[in-house]
Amino acid sequence: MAAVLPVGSDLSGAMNRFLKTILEKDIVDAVLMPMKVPSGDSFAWIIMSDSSIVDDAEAMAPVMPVQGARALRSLTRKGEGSIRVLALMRPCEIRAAIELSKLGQVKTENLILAAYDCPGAVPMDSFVSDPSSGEDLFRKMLAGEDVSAGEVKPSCTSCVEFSMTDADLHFGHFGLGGTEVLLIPGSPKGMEILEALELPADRETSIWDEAVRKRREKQVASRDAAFEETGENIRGVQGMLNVFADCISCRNCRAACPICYCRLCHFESETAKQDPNSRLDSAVTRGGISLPADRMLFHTGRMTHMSLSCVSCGQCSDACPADIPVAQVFSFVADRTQKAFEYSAGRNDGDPLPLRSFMKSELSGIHEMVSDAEPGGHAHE
Amino acid sequence: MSETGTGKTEMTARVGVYLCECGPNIAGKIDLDKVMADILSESDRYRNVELVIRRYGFLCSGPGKQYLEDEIKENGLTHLVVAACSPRDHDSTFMGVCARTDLNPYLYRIVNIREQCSWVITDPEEATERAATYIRGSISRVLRQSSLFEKPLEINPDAVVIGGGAAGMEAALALSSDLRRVFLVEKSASLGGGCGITMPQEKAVIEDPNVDIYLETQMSSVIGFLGNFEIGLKSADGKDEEITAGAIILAIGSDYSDPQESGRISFSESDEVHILAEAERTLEAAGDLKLRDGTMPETIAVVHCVGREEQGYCSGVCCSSSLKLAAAIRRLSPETAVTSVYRDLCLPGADGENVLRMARESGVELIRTKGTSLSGMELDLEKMDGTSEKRSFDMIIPAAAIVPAADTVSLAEMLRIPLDEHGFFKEAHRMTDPAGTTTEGVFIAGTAHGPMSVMSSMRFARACAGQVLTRLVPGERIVPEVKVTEILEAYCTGCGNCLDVCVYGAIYADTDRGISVVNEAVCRGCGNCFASCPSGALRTRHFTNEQIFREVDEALR
Amino acid sequence: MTQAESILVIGAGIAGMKASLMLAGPARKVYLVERLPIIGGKTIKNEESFPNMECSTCMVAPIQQAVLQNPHIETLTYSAVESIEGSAGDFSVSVRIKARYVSLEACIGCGMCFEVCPVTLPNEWEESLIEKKAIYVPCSGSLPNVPVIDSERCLKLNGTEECNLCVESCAFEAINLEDEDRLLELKVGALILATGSETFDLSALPGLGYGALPGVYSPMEFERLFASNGPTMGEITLRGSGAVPDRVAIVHCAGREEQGYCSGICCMYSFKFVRFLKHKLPDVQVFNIHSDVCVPGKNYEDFFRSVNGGDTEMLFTSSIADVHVSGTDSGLRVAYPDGGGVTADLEVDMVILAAAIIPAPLTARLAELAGVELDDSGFIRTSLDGSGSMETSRAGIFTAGTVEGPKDIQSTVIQAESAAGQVAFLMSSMADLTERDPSGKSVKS
Amino acid sequence: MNSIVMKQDASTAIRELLAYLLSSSRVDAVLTMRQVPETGSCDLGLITDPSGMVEAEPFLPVMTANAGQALSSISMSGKRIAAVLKPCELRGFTERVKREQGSFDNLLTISSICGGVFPLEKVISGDLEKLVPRYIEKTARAEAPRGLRETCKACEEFVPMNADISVSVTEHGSLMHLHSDRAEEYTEGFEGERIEARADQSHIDRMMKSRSAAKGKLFQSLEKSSGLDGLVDLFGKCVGCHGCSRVCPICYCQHCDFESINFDYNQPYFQESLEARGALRLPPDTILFQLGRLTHMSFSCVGCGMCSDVCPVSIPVAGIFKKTGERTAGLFDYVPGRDSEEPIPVMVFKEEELGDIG
Repeated sequence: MAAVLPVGSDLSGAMNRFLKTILEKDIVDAVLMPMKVPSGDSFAWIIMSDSSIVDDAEAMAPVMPVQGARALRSLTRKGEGSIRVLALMRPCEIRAAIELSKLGQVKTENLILAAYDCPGAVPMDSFVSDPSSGEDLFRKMLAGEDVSAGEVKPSCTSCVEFSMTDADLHFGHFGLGGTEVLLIPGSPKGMEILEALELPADRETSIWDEAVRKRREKQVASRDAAFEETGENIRGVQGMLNVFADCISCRNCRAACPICYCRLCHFESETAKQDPNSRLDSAVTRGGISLPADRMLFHTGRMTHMSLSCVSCGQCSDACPADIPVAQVFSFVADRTQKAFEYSAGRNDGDPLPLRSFMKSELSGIHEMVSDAEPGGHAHE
Repeated sequence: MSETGTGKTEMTARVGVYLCECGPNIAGKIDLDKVMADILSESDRYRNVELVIRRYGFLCSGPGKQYLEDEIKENGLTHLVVAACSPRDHDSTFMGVCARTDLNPYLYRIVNIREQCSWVITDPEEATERAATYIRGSISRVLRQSSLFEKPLEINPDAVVIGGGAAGMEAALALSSDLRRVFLVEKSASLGGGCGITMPQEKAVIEDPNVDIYLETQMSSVIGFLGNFEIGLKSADGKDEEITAGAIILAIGSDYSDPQESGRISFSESDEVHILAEAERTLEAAGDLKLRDGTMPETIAVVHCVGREEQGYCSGVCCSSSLKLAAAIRRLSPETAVTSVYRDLCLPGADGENVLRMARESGVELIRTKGTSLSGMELDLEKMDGTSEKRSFDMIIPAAAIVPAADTVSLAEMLRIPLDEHGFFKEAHRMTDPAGTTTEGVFIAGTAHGPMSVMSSMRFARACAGQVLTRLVPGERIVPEVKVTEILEAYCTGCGNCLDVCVYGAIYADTDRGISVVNEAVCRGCGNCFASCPSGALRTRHFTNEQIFREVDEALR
Repeated sequence: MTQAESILVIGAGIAGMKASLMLAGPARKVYLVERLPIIGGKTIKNEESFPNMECSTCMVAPIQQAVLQNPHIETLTYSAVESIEGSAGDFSVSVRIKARYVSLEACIGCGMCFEVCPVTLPNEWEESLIEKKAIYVPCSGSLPNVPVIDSERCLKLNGTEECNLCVESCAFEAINLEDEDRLLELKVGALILATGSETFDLSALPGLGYGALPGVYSPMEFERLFASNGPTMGEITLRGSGAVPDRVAIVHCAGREEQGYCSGICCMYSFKFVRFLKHKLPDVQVFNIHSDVCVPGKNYEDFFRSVNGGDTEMLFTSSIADVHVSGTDSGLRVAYPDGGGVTADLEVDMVILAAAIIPAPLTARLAELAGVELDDSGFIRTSLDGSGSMETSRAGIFTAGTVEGPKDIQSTVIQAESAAGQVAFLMSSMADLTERDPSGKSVKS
Repeated sequence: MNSIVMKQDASTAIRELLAYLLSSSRVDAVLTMRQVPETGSCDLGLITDPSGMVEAEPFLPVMTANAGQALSSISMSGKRIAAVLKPCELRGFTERVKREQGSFDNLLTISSICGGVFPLEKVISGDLEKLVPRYIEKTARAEAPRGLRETCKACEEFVPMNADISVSVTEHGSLMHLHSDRAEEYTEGFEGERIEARADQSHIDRMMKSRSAAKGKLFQSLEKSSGLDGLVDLFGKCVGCHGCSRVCPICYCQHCDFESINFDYNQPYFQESLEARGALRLPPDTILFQLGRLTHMSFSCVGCGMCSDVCPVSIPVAGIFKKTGERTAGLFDYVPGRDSEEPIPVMVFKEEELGDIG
């Protein structure tokens, strides 16, 4: 069941007003929302405690320059989270934040994670080059009109987690013709907000559910097609080498990724740096090497470290100066690794991180090996 | 120090490389002169390094050690590589030599060109070439090693004993002295523990001035390491107290299995079925075993090995206590017929034989069976000759198996020590260190370690006391492990990966600074955390990646 | 009363070594006296020890190395205690260090002198399954790895002829045939007796055929047969014929009736033998003829069950004392009364007798020297006050290990640690008497 | 100046020189741009086998990574290397040598009068085949082809400084000028007509005229966004990915201070900022990072343009850093990478600079 938020002229404005009232009523100390930058061709995450500033913010930004979870990470990583903050973000940003909470990078005690039905985002480079047509495109997407897939961020065309997640509060507006927004509480925190605003959670959500179901079907179909194509492209070692051939090792993909929280990446630490002598020795043995070196080691290595927590938000492709479909490759692999561990990134159901926990059944293979050789046992041939 | 163009001084390293002939063991197979020439020919590979390379007969002998010491001093060596035998044999010997000079013992490295080279490679050329590769690898590695210094720590010699049973009291008496205080913590309201009979030590423990007894008290928290534990105690009436001690001895005893747990034993509340420990207590208190209606039972059966199948082990003590009880009943009321039903008689040692003889002499009927089942008051006996017989008795006394005490799990978690496959505390090593655990400074005594007799419990208690008496000597300081892991604050993001994999509980989270921190006194340098860190934020001293990879690079050249 | 700050430990088996390592320190010196030329005791004779089935030498070698390299432990091998006088805190002990004829410093254990020595004699350490020379080390991997010369059998030392072959063969002038015994007078505060035990002399049981029938083995003989550094490099082949056995019977409780107690560990080492046999000879058939199975404690039943599955047939006999072994033209026959008392017999190629553990022959002499009481079975008596104390009947003299009674390695180590603790307590309380802290309060640093 | 006449075009001639250096084992490895024929993707190759020369494109107008940055650790290996470097890459490398990140000891530097490079997106979009022929034709006539990187159009330091060998390509032909003894020694056996000749000064002057004009226009366009508002206007949309610092040849720190724990704040800090200003940007300090980087390295900026190429929000970083860099370096009349012995201005002080302080 859900409460109802009437929409006046436009959806985003209604949500703005809703957040402003929450701030004015001191239900939270601050809200975190996107706001257009002075040059007008991008957005930034702004945390506001002064409610008057909320008017300049925009609840739903057409573009995702910084992944929301990265903003939350910088806010709560260090020390106890004492400020009560409501963050309104896209579903993939909320899921990334939940994933980071399992890694000690986001502390959610005093955070209220709010999400809204996400129609997708405009790619960064096309928005920066022409902001106004970017905003028109986003308005069409919000209204549910069909737009050509090429204009939308590639990852958003195959996104199946575009609606209700494990957020505390969800703004559902699909299928409601832009006249009203459903406020769906996802946790006690969400309920507290509706109660504080005396908004009765009495509206059933069947129309909205149906719209979401139909849209998911369409998205699943386009995702499977995208996976099919990506699977073909990266087949075999040569496939991967071709896809990443233009990579210049600028590491923007790691910097943009919300899950990559390491301050010093393993592939830049002394562990992965080769001594100049041995670097040259490998050049001699292979007749020649490409510089900067270890390009594929970085990508495959990063994949092994974060694939199980990948929320397919598409930021890595957005940030790549060489237009490499990094996000398509990483979400293709993440889909399989997460299925292998029966784990889906961004869920709040107490699922521990797969690589930091083990199930007895997983040890079956190892158990036989261990029990044959007694502990400390010695096979004497 | 050599001056470089831009006025910067750069340290020139002087690495001493000493090859031990070890009689025929090394020199017999490896052409040491070729190895020395081989290494000298490539010395330009190392920037700012001067190599001093020599061979010698027996570096481990008295004169050999003196020769090394003089060489270090005369050549002003900054690093030392000794190519000889296995570190297991003489690593500490050569570290001792360094300690006698001002060369830090951790700027030295031993290369095993005997067990891993001359003894196992048949072809001399290959052995020579392999030895040169090993030595070059070690030179690259030793150049990247840094000095480490032992940091002796003051210790608190006092000890905490958890559990006031036979083992706990024995440990307390063995340890307490004017130089060492003992805190005896007992969960129940009285000492004596589970073995049901008043122990002679009880009076001695109560009167001992150096033993503080805490009744109805449990351990609520513990942090620290051997010599420096901070222990939180919580008493039944909610009072909290913090004490400090140098060692913790777990003597929490054990429980008995529920006889009905095994499928073949079933009886109701009203049946005259009392487990062995209960019967022992009533016999000692009342002097005899009466039925509920006050009359004397005519026939009693004592059933051994109840629960052995389910628990997966023979508790080893029920046979002797069962037969002692049977013989005692016979002595106290000769007209009562007592039958002992057993599968195997486990009565090791001379006193085991005495118990058997006493039982037979007092007329206890002994029946060996392949299996015995009980329903109500009737036993169904499968005899060894294949026949089976049903007999009912006025009273039945099953000897239940000894199982881990209830709060074993919570204590194990608090002290971060593992449990064995039966649920008892897991000993450090079944044979060479049965009283110790993986957490240094925590010991196990009595049936908390596993089923054992009262005498073995007391022996275990004295063994724990022995470890404390010889390792925590008042006034002496202990030297914790030096080759520990350090977390680089600049790089750590506090994600807690290393926290999860640390077996010794040596890492804690500093939420204020949002990083994880290693308690270097507890860390044993196993390197688990180092392997689990996704970024380069951890480094295990003396085993840094830089050192290992440079050695590997040399080997792969 | 003068206060000696050092300790004497007699016997360098696992008990003696553990106690020495715990007690040795800057403030306290330990003298470790060992009858044999090498340290390690009985444990290193087994290839693997139950229940871990861990390689014994790999388990014990670090302990041996620690003892040999510890600056505060003076290890006196090939030596014997001759007299013990005095009382707790002030014993004076005389120790005879027998002439080894080979210098412990110079010799590097290269073994060149073994080949040239003309005299061969049975090697008792290897249960005489193999021979050794007059100049010998008991086994390969001996620590210290320095040989000793048997003065009775060496032609030069027993005056038969002027043989000098070993001296000439030694490139390190380590052999000195003029070496003599040395007598050492020690002042020690306490003693620990850890001289171990012996297995039952099976020749005293003619019914079981040991000695008469070559296919009947004592447990130590079988241990050495399986040992990779043993006489047959670990191959299980029958004495004389050298054939590989197809059917093996292990007879339990050999000597239990005569000794009057169950030794508690024979069942376990018998099941270990089953593991050894099945490991080397996968298709061998093994039979355990037993009465009671004594596998007490949390670690042992799993071990018994892992063997009892298919690896061996457990044959119960109602009276273990009436088992009889006799020779046949094709091998051996074992006759035993089964569960119902009817005599059954079993044709096998090899019989291993699980002999009881008895006091070592020298234990009685040592007890007399040390003035300590023995129990009825001939082991050293402890726990006189009913506590777990390892003190003997004489104050200041403690004991540990199988010299105090049959037991497994875990209990041996526990007793060593208890004894070491009591010695440390005694020595510190002794020091207390002389320099009592004025305030009487415990000194807390 | 002793020079060698190049019979064929410059790329082929230099490819032969590099092959010669390898086969005569004068050097152990060569560093040059490469293009993989099948995929058309270019990268920087460290080649040790002469047969690898077939893919070498020494003067490809592309910079996937600043060769000075890539070369630095290799140059410390003690092995002899020959490297084809654009003038800004050579100057970048020189600045790194001053920071102990490289060494000239075993290095032969081959540079050329540089016609500039195309931005990365042009390389990725695959129009190189079209652009390169016109590029060669125009640069030979000292004219500037269209579509170059902003900082290349405005680059006045296109003549190599202190290279061992510099190549000049003009209408009259291409020459290989040998500036150092090492150049003479390494090219000893290499056949080719030796003449006494300098680079055609008129060609250089004509390029300088068009480059100065372009620079004036570039700085003029950046002038209007100056002052604090201009700063926020320019760097407002920075997302803090620090890509620009990672590809910059001058930024050599193993761990940038702006990524370290010093710029991690706990909640009290955020609380104070919110109370003071009512709102705060997250992640914080993205603009502070730009200012910090400017102070740390702008006086050494060689204007290679890599930073603009990788900026995901297309901020004209290179132009801003080149303009600011020239002003700060100008205070000390210092030209970054001009001379490897010239100390970095902020690392030394001259007596008279302390005048007003004293």
